[in-house]
Amino acid sequence: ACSGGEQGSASTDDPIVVGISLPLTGDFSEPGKGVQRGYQAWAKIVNEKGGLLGRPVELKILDDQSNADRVVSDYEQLIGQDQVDVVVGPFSTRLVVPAARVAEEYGMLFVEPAGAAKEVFEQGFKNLFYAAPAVANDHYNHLAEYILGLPAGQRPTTAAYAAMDDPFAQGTAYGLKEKLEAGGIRTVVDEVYPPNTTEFSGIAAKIASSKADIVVGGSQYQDGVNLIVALQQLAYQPKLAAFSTAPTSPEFAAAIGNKTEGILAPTGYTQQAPYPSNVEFVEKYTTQFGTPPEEDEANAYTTGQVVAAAITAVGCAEQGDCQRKLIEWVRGNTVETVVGPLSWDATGKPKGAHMIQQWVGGEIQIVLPGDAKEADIVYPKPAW
Amino acid sequence: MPSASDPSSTTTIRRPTVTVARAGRVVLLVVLVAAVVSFPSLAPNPYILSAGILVLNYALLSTSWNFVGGFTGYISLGHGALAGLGAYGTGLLVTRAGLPSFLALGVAALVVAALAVPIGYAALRVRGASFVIVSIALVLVLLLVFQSWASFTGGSRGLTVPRPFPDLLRPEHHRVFWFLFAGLLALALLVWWLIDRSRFGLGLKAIREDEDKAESLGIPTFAYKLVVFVVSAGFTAAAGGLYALWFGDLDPVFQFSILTGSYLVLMALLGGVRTLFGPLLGALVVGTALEYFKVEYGGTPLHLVATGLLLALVVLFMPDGVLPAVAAMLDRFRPAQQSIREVTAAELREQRESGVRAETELAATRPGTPSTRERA
Amino acid sequence: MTSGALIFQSVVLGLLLGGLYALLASGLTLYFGIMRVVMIAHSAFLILAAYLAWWSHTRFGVDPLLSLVVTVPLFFAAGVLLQRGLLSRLRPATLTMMSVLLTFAIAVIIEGLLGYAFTGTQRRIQLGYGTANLELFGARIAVVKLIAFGLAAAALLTLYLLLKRTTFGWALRATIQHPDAARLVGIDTNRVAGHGFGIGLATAAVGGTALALDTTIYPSLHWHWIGPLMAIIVVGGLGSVPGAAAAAMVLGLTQSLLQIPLNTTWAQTVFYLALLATLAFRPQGFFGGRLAQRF
Amino acid sequence: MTDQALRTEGLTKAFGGVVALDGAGVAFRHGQVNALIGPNGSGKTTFFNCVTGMIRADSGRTVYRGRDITRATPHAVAHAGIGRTFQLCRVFPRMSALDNVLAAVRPGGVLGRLRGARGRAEVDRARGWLTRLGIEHLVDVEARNMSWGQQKLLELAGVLMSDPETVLLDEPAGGVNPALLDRIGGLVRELNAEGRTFVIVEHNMDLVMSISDHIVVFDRGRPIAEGPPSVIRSDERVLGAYLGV
Amino acid sequence: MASEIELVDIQAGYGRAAPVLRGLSVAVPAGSIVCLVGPNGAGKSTVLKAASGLLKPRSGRILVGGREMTGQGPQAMLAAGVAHVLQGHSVFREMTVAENVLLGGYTLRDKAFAARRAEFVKELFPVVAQRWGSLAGLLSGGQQKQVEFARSLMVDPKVVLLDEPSMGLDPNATATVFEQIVRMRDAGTAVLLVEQNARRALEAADLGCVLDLGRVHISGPASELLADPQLGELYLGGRPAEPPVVPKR
Ligand SMILES: Nc1ncnc2c1ncn2[C@@H]1O[C@H](COP(=O)(O)OP(=O)(O)OP(=O)(O)O)[C@@H](O)[C@H]1O
Ligand SMILES: Nc1ncnc2c1ncn2[C@@H]1O[C@H](COP(=O)(O)OP(=O)(O)OP(=O)(O)O)[C@@H](O)[C@H]1O
Ligand SMILES: [Mg+2]
Ligand SMILES: [Mg+2]
Repeated sequence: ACSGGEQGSASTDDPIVVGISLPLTGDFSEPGKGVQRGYQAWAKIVNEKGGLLGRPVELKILDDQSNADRVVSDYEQLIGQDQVDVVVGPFSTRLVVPAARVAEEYGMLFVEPAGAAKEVFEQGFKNLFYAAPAVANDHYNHLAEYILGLPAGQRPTTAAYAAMDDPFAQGTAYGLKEKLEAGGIRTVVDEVYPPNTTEFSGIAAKIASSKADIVVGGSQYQDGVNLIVALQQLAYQPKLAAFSTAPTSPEFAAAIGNKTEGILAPTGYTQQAPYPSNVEFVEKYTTQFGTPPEEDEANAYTTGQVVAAAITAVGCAEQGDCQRKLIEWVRGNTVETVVGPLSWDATGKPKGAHMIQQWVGGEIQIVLPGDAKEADIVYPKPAW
Repeated sequence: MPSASDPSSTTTIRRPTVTVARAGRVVLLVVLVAAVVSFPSLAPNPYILSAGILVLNYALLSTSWNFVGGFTGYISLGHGALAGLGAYGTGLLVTRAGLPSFLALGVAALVVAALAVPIGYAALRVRGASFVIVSIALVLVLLLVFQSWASFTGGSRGLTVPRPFPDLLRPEHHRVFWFLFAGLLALALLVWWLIDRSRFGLGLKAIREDEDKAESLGIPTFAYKLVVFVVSAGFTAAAGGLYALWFGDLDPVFQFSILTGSYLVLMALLGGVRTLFGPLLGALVVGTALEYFKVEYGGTPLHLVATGLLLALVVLFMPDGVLPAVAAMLDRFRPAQQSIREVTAAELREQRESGVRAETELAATRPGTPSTRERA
Repeated sequence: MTSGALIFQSVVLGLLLGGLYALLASGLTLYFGIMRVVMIAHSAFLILAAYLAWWSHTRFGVDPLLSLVVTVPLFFAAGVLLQRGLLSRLRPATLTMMSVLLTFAIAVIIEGLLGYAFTGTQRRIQLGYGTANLELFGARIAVVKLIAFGLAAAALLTLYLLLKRTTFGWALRATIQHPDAARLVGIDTNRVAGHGFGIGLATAAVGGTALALDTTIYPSLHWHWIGPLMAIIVVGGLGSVPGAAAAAMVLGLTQSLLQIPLNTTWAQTVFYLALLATLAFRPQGFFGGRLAQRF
Repeated sequence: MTDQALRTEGLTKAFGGVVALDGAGVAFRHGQVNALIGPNGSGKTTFFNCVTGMIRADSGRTVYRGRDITRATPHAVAHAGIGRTFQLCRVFPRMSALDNVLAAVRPGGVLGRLRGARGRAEVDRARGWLTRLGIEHLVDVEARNMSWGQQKLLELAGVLMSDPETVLLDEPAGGVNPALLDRIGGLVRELNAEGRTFVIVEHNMDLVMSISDHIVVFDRGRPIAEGPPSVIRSDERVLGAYLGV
Repeated sequence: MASEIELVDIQAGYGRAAPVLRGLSVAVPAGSIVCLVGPNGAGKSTVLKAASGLLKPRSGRILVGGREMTGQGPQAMLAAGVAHVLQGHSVFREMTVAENVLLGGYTLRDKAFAARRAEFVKELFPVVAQRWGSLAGLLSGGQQKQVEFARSLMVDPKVVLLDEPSMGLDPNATATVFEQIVRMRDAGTAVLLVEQNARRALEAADLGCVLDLGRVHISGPASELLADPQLGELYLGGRPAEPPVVPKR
């Protein structure tokens, strides 16, 4: 078999082929498509500026059908058969780990947009870097700080948690739970539900009857919506309600009948972020796709930015020894991205934190941390 | 001493086509073995080799499935779960009990085989549709358990199985596993073949046709079913375990999936459940087709539609599988089968009587002769 | 610290849920009890109906209940076609087994086509009265759930009367039990079997609409329904419509109550435990379903 | 004692309200051709089903050659030496006639089960049975493609192949051509001469009267008369209950 | 006398296999019983299946009451007045005896007539009345046959095709069945009867046909066939002389 190292430095007009496997169909297809758009936007913007090292960037995207077997054989194909120059990560923690292993065994750099659960960084990967500000468990850090900082009279005393059984979603809720419990806020409901749950009235009944002061959902999109509707059907009114992912989606308000008032959510990205590359990204993305980018798109774009920075700095992009240099560079440097400057620890974990947004007056706005806020946090939350 | 209960009076007619067919089969076998042995060196890159391993894995699984499905006619959509148990068993034994990889694989296969006794004991009590439903339920319930019992199985965080050969480069690793899978497949085929030609096998087929009748003929149907289910579970679990060692990452959602189970059925059915190499052929076709659909319709869920159509076509037009369909096609060129007698009752009578006369001349009383009705 | 209110609330929710289960399981029972077909695709059709309700609502603003006027006849016709065009081609001897695979294929095809047409995005009908609720002795009942329950009850009753009180019901049962004899007494077996299947599918149309009122839907959602529904029809005694309905209510209620001490995942295992118990103690089902067995 | 092949005591079986067997106590002697006759629904088939373990009696005992087989499973009963045919004729539909007969071969022990199913000796024996029952031309025909009578004969061939010591036949004559029936009658006598015991349920009185040594008459789930053909032929109760005079 | 049903030069068979019927012709005049006898597998049931439209003949013609009915299905045949009782067991096992019997009158528009017929068959076969509400599949073999025959009596056909109606019946029921066959004949119905209880059947029949190898071997008046010693030995069983054990009612 021919191996990649032999080809030497490619000629200047040879494109740099970036191999990606994405869940374009199956359970993760919705975010998968978002990630795809982010990558596409990145390739387009890079190529408009003359490519990398003077070579155009070409994406080779395979569909892994949201299936771990497939994701592995996809990367196997990309690296072994298609001889792509670099690979970047797929979507969902479940797919990131097996994919990263293939990349590692072929010695490839592996920057990924979606493996946010802390377990990803416990596997001992030396080539993996998560291109976002923080891992799931740290998403609510600012909120925890805020709650625990409230004066004793206002501070909530009980909390209810409901999390999807998914490393990412659960990670967000449990990150907050850990900190609040340490701060003395009692957990009265702690529910974990399987990813395919659609019937939430039972969980909602438990939460409502516990009369918890705050409710925290470790959710993806659909389950978050269902849980909120089920809670509203039971006329439950908490003082604070935080859900991951769902509230930041553009369809969210309509989905729950516009009863959004006061709902909180963490986010790693906002279109309003002042970083220079973000202004360019939002503008060009919007012209390309007609709508502004969301978090998934931004994460993919960030991934592209990290890889581009490494290739430009090291001056090569092919399989073989070059990959080792790329990995070393990423480990030792900070990259300016649409989500701000990113750097990583030895396990590939980013060293940042998420912002907290809240629905205020029918619009979602950043309320935490104080230096980035667009509006003041409303607490206790008005009735929904 | 000739007696009435020993009616072997006719001579067996041996057909010349039998030997031709046998020779053909030997040639086929040699070609097959040669192809399997040379594939790793022919594969242009590790990806092709890994794709080949996936097909072998499918072939192994659907051959294992065919122990139950082919012989007894019990259609299990739950074999994916047995493979998942084998995989998790192997993984857990390596990570939690610290057993060496292949010892863990063997132990896991045995444990699953042992577990198959109570599972089979419950599931095999019901026939037909209920069994299918139970087999589906097996997958779903194991999925729930392996997902919820996170402290032991890792839950939705998955389980990472350490490599048995940490020093091998990935292409080498694939090559080793290719031969391991091929070896296990050969073993499964051998056992299937042995059962197929045995009295045990004939008993199983009788169960497939009419269970109560088989029972009344003295076939301990429940024990037979259970034994073959356990054998099937053992092979399936071994396949799952081998896969775990090769693949490395286990996730309950993918290990306990009805879709996997149904792929196995599709493969076996396509190739022909009553034939030794049916599932193997089916795995080759379906494995390739799945890959092709993915390339052709990647990015849209139409690959699902294509898979569904393939299954529907097989069920509708080739319910016995490709191999039997081909055999039937060849049969078309032979004279049509006669179920109606060629001789009238009168001629038959004559034949019989002349036969008797001839035999009496040889002074050999043969059964079939009307005996005088006298009582001791 | 389980409060009485929570238990009462759970009972109410469980009964409402059980009603929906009962309707969905009754269709499955119909196929099996009368035609010996294990219809894996039933829940896929359910999701299809839910999608149609959602689509007509978002596209034309039609209330989901109104979409029944179209989906019920449509599904009936689809059922007739399915039976006449596909299932009737299977050999009687292997009908049960092969129908599992054939309908499995249909389920996968529907899932693929739904994904193609509407993408994998989760959808939910946004109704003005989506979060409206009534109070009953301290328990809260969502209006949509009440409507769904009403639909289920009405459909079940119609089905029961149709099967027990009309000659059509007789002809349907005769057809599957001995097709040749049925033809010899003058039954148009093709037509009857087709209509039977059509009715089963029509229940999926009603069920799907009821479902769409109060949950999110996505193309692969049908897998989620298969397990509980299959368990229900076995527990209820394969082939018995009242049995399935009873089992559905009991299991729905149990599931809802079990969610109080356990979490959702473990509460779901009630279906499989009930299935196991059925196999162990009464393979013919707990609520009827007596198949003639003679040697 | 050994003289008695099959004996039942107080065998009772009720299906809902229908009492199919009502304390039936019957004894069949070893080495005889016995007949069991009675009107439709008098419990003859149910008797067979209980004896062979296919259904469980509500109460009563079954003893075969001194062994209690009341709770034995059907295959255990078969192993004890009782073979049976079914009134509703059961064959393996998608197996050839030859395989149908071969499936009845008693495998000896675990190793015997792993032996090849198509041994030369077995195949010859199987063909022999098919020949004797006049269906040798059907060896390779699948059973589902046979006429009613052919299936009936095939089933008989299968049971005889399994070489039972006692044979229970449920309406062997039903649908069988009378000319062939004469031969079957002869066959039964021959096999009986070798020491095999028969219990035959049959409505064909010509056959019953001509081949049996002992006749038991059932009515409403219990024997009402028994004896040799000559006695039964003129028994008042039999004439009333069964022969309809 | 015109034939009520006539099969002319029929070739028929199953699947792709060689034909079972090889150019067979039978005619049944109105008001007479034609009895088909022959060895197992001769093709007797196949003749009836062809006549009732269950099996489409490969060639040949079928006339009912002089009308061309070749290639028609069972529904059309029934409408033309042809009823068929299958060999073996064909009750609807998971339906009650009542439902079974009443389904026999499925095509009847006149509900009052159906009710009268139902009363009539209940009287004829006591077991039908006794077990009216129980599932037919749970009856004994002979009882099921009685239900089947009762079912066929629900309509008043022009032609009945009976495939071994006495199989498995006790002497009482056999007598009832034969009585009814004769009564139907006397009422002008054409009866095509297949029986292995050949002597008994031929005694009742007007004409007899011996079938072998899918052809009519010999046909003629039933009494002549009965008297032929060679035929007797080959097809009817060997003991014509023994007096019947079962006294006729
Ligand atoms: N599984 C069953 N469920 C309910 N009733 C049954 C069952 N089996 C038999 N019976 C009833 O028991 C009685 C005896 O039936 P059985 O079959 O033993 O009669 P039989 O003597 O064999 O009659 P035949 O001569 O008609 O074959 C019948 O009334 C029958 O309806
Ligand atoms: N479904 C079938 N498929 C193929 N061949 C069949 C089928 N049914 C019957 N045959 C064959 O056709 C021939 C005639 O069968 P048929 O049933 O007409 O015989 P029959 O005269 O009624 O015999 P019997 O007295 O045993 O009922 C037989 O040789 C049989 O093997
Ligand atoms: Mg009987
Ligand atoms: Mg016949």
